[in-house]
Amino acid sequence: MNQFVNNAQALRLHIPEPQCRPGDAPDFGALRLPPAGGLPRPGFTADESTLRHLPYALIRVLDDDDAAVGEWRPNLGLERLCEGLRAMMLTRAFDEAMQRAQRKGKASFFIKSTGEEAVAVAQAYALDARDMLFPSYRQQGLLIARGWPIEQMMCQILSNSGDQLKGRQLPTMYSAREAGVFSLSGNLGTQFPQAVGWAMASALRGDTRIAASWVGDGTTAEADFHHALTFASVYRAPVILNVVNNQWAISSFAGIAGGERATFAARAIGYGMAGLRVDGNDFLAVHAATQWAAERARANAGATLIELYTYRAAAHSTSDDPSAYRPREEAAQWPLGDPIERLKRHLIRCEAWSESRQQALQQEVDEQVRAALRQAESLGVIGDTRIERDSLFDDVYKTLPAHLQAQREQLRKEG
Amino acid sequence: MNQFVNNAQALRLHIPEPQCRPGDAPDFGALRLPPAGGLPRPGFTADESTLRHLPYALIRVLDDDDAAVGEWRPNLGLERLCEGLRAMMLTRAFDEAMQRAQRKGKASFFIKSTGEEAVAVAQAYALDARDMLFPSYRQQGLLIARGWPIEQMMCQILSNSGDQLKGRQLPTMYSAREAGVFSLSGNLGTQFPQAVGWAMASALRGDTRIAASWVGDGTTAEADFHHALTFASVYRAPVILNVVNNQWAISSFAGIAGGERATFAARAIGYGMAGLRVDGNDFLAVHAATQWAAERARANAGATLIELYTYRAAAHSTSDDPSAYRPREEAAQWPLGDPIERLKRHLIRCEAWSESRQQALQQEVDEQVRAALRQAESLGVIGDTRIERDSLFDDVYKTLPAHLQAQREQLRKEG
Amino acid sequence: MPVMNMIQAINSALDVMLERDDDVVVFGEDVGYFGGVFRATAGLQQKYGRMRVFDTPIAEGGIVATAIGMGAYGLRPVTEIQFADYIYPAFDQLVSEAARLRYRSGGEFWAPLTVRAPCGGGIYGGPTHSQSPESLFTHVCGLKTVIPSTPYDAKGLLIAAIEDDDPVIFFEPKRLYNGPFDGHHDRPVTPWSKHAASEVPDGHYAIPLGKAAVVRPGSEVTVLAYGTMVHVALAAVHESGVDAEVIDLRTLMPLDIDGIAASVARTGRCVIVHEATRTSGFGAELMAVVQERCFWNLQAPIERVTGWDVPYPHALEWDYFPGPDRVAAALKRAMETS
Amino acid sequence: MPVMNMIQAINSALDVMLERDDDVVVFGEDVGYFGGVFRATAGLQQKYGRMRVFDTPIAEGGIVATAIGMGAYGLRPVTEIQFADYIYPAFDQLVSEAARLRYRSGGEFWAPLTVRAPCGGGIYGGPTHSQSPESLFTHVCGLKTVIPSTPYDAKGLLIAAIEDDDPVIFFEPKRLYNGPFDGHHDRPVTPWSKHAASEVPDGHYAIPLGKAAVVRPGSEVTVLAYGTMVHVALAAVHESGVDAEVIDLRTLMPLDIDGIAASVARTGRCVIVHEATRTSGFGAELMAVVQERCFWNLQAPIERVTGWDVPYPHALEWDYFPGPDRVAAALKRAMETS
Ligand SMILES: Cc1ncc(C[n+]2csc(CCOP(=O)(O)OP(=O)(O)O)c2C)c(N)n1
Ligand SMILES: Cc1ncc(C[n+]2csc(CCOP(=O)(O)OP(=O)(O)O)c2C)c(N)n1
Ligand SMILES: [Mg+2]
Ligand SMILES: [Mg+2]
Repeated sequence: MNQFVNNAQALRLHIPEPQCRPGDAPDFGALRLPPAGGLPRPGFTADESTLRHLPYALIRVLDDDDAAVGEWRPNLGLERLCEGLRAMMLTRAFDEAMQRAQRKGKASFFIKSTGEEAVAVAQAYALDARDMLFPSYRQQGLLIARGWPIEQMMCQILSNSGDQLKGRQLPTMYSAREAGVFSLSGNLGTQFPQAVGWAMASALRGDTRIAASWVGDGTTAEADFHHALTFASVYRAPVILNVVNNQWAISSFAGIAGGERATFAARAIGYGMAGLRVDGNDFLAVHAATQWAAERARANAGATLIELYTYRAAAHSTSDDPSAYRPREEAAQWPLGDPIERLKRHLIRCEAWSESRQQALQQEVDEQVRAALRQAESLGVIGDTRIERDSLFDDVYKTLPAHLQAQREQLRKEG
Repeated sequence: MNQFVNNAQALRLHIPEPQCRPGDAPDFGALRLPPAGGLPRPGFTADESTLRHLPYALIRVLDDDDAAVGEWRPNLGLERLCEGLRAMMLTRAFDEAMQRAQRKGKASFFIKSTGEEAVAVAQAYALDARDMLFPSYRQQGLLIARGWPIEQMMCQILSNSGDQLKGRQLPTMYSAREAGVFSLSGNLGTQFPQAVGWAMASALRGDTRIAASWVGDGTTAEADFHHALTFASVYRAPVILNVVNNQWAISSFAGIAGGERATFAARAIGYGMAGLRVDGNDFLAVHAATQWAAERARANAGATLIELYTYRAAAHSTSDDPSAYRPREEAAQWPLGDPIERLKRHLIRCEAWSESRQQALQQEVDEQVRAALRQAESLGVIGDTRIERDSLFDDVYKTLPAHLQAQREQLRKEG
Repeated sequence: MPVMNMIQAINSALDVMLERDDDVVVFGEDVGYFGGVFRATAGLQQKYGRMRVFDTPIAEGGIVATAIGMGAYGLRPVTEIQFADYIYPAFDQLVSEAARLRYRSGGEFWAPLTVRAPCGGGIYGGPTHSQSPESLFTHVCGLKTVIPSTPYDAKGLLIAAIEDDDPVIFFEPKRLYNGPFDGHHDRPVTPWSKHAASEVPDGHYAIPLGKAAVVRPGSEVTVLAYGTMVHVALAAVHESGVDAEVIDLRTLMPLDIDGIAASVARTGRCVIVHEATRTSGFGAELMAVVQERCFWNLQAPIERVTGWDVPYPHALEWDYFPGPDRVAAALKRAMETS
Repeated sequence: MPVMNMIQAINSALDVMLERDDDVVVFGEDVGYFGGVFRATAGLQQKYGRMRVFDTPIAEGGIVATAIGMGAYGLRPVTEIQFADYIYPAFDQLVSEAARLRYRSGGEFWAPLTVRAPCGGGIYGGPTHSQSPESLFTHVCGLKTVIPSTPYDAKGLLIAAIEDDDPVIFFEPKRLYNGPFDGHHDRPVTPWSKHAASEVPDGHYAIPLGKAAVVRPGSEVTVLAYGTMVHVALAAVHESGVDAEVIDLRTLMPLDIDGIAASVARTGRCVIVHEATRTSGFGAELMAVVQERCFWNLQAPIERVTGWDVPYPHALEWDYFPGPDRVAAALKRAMETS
């Protein structure tokens, strides 16, 4: 019935492999980085069919001379930029301190966001304080930029009696309803479609608040990513869906998630959704892209997928040693630099900042972190958490059912 | 810290709604159908970046005068086209007969493919007989085109003692290893990433066989769709992933699956995969698109997503009555016509066919179906299936474990 | 009092809640314009509009995930999974997210959602339209699991589920939609109108989650059942002439342990019936609870009558189904030994 | 004989099978170049190449689905789910597809895959790195479920699982990777090298699925345990001075019912121990089976010692964990009553 293909060539499976492994010299030569400022900024209600080039472009505002250039340059006062610099530095100081605390055995685990501080801080700045955030574990900068007390975050990490989550969650899995930050999950990606649901509810109600959520490059492969984009597209939900492409997912490079064949922003196209790709280490560009997406959402023009192109400069977590799978020097050679350094240089260029103010600020945030940590540690650390044992049974349900009452009794008796 | 947006407009949720509902006159005026023949056919190894317009185009070969035109015109002999016509007509006759059998209580359930016969038959013809197929429940034409005995399919549908699946599956959930057709699942979409896994295995082995799979427009929303595209893209698996966009998913129109905002073929773009959109009622166009994708896969140039643009002319299944949610006359007015009619007219135009041969063929396939059904019914029908009760316990595991032996004993005893 | 079948009672519960509480939204595959493949949401979109009752993409995981987000916003989502067999794509969102949200956030957020799903077989649905996966959900702390057996209970329990601030999985035995099916598939169908529990008030009422109902008092043996099997058990009891106490559990989690234990303590014998496959089915937990609480009262081994440990087979579904004869055999065994 | 910890034993099983059988492929998140976050696949990609051992996208559902497809082709895939807590996104593919493929296709196709997943707590992993979801899988007919407790068993059972033509879920108690943890978290860690079962042959051997092991013979009470809890139970028995028979189930499905029943028939008492939450945990099925088979032998209620019905809490994990004291209390209760 059917013909048989003769002399067909043998099939081959392609297994993606990063360019450099430990022992190799880092090489970002293949990265094609467009210059800053060249990309036009469409109106935020522009039809999706006119936006399909954006996922292949890269929104950049800070040029090689640290000047802010082009149509995407956000309308941000220098004072606000200085605040942003401070929030990023506080985030980094916080990360350093908590990593040290973990090494000393005071916390079981920690995750740094080093090199990615602009993502969280500039995005928080571009959103309204009442907008709802559904982050992953690497956007602690959102909480810090929103002014959530770092002591509170530290108590969560130390899992102590000051932790309003009662020591239940793995360190870094914050929850801060008051700050408009949803409870983090240890399961990758699950919060992405939840954010869409929240935004759908806000729109159902004729509210004005939008939602934003974050996943990593690796997490885009999860089902939740697809569900989020589908529902956001179908119902035109007022949500910003962010993919933080920091090049790595633990030991897997972005190619294992599909990054070899397309950008992550390009996923938007198939859902008829706006997709932006932005230099994630450029505070101004991140702010600009986020603001554009927020305006689009607020105008009922639909969701935007933003790929934040950055680099995970630190280990995946305190359980990880990246020198086992990538060249040690790769982080330092990331062509898009360090977000704090770049914003600092821009501010200095604008004569709104100086190296000495930078040093003073560094001392200030370090001291703030030290003081907060002292405070937090006084409420307990892992292994000596001072959390009421009975609390184990609370909050499984709104009220304690009979079988859990019985189990609580048993624990009290048997220890 | 953050500004509050003032005077923001109230958000609105968008709930997609089809243009016409029962009582409305069908209206396909908004459909923009490009003329046949105008679309260039790229080389099958063309780089994905040169193919991104294709998901927004529509591959059409048969023009309004039933002539085959343009670069996508496949190299198919007239004899083979006549065979294709026969396979489509046999499929339709089979569907009619089995629907009648169901109405008479001989089967518990049935699903027709009316109007979509070109999808299955032309795609089967464009593939090698050894390629592996992972269909959904609406591609019975694949089995018929591959020459799988319709008696065998009928026994499955009647759930009788001739069913090699031992009456276990819902009607239409065929399995035909010998014909290279994978066991169908009642769960939508699950077979899509399985097909990718099969193709990955074939490539791992340096085999020459490729895989193909089918889902409906509605099913694209399932996680499995995303997993299939992700894995196919990452490993460049030799697979053809087909979306049969027949406009409806039971009572939901394609807009509820995302079809309002983009074509389903456009999903390919975000995965860096080739995406084709084809007139699913044009036998020649379907064949051409499938052949292009098969050549691409065989050349190790990666997977292709094909959207087959068609219309579900019948009810979703024997459990469904579409007049409850769409105008009764919609099917008849589908602007892309009927695949059997169109191929017949083309063959007549080519002087390879005639109305009288058509009538004779109709009688022939009807008689073939009647004879097969008589044969199949002699082996039992639902309610009187003549299947060994003991067989209930076989094939849960390769060998019967002790607890199932005990349960079999109990059934024998207690009835 | 209006007479309703189970579908009408469920529709009425949704209607009442959509009317009373602006936070209630109803969505799922085909539930909008069409009103659901089993017609449970018929007329509701027409009455409350597309913003309250709407169709979704075919993505059970996405349905539950967005419902969780809506719940976090402050709505009270009621979602339909078209068949319980298709709840697995939503399993992660239910187990890892909905069930644990209140706990992990120290009470800051919760997921007040109701997930309706038709379950059970006996309609020639084959392996993928017949399953009873309730036991899986009872193992997941943070979830509640409900299965009604009559129109009256279905409405009252569904209203309670919707009003509950914890996530509730609400299984609807689809074989009971149109009548109190007693397992005799070869006999004419009895409609609900002949059954007392088809008298269903039009307005609002709630049946508390966690309370079982004694549907037939008796002294010789306690039969624990839920959903379709309540009616099968009643038929078996009737036919075997045993003076059994039949308890309809109604809610599996939280379970009415005290009610169960009190009955078994009295009767000294216990037969458990469910349609789901046996191994690690909810019957196992019931057996465990009964023997923990009533060990010294038991005069015979606890029996369980269940579906076999095989996928629900299409043609042989009545050989899979634990019908009245199998229940009667178990009752007999329980009564013989002492 | 080489001395191995459990990770090395698992690595050795994979090595042996990759060497012996070209159809074996190993894949999952971070398992390729890096060798897995627990190092179970360390060195294997380097030895067998990227076509045999490779990284996957972070999509547990996609991993299992492609494994099913590869199995249908004729390969024998061995996949890793990084933590058992992340197996739920693959639940549908496991339950609806892998488990039922052979049945629904009348034996035409099957899914000879092995899904490895580290399970259990005690490493401060919090609610999402500590779960023991084994009970869920034992309810799914068509799947086999295995949990080893020593390096020797881990290797032999993993080889048997890979060679098995049915889908096998292979849970690895991560707290046992480096030593036979007995539940005394405040005492120094014992390494595997001090334990006899760390002597693991280099080559091929298989331990049949479905056979339990008596790890301590005894006459007064039967203790049923698996995974980490085998060592906790042994410690509790040792400390309480009861002459208990401790049975390591090793395979939960198929279950060695005869072995269990023979022991309980002899001892007349039974204590069941698992780390998973209690309600509908596998202890419920064990209780059911024991009371079905040994009702007339039982001299005291069967006890179960389990995790509480709460998510695994981070800071309070040792209050959740059913340690030796709780097991000892149950042993005492079982011995007191008669
Ligand atoms: C469902 C699920 N699967 C696997 C994991 C284990 N895991 C934790 S983080 C991680 C990598 C995530 O990478 P990416 O999404 O790129 O985020 P990044 O860590 O780079 O910010 C993995 C695999 C998990 N937490 N949840
Ligand atoms: C996982 C799952 N969810 C829901 C269903 C119920 N269902 C069966 S067919 C169908 C509609 C599918 O529509 P589409 O994918 O467009 O395919 P078509 O029927 O149009 O060929 C639905 C919702 C199912 N079978 N499986
Ligand atoms: Mg990453
Ligand atoms: Mg369709």
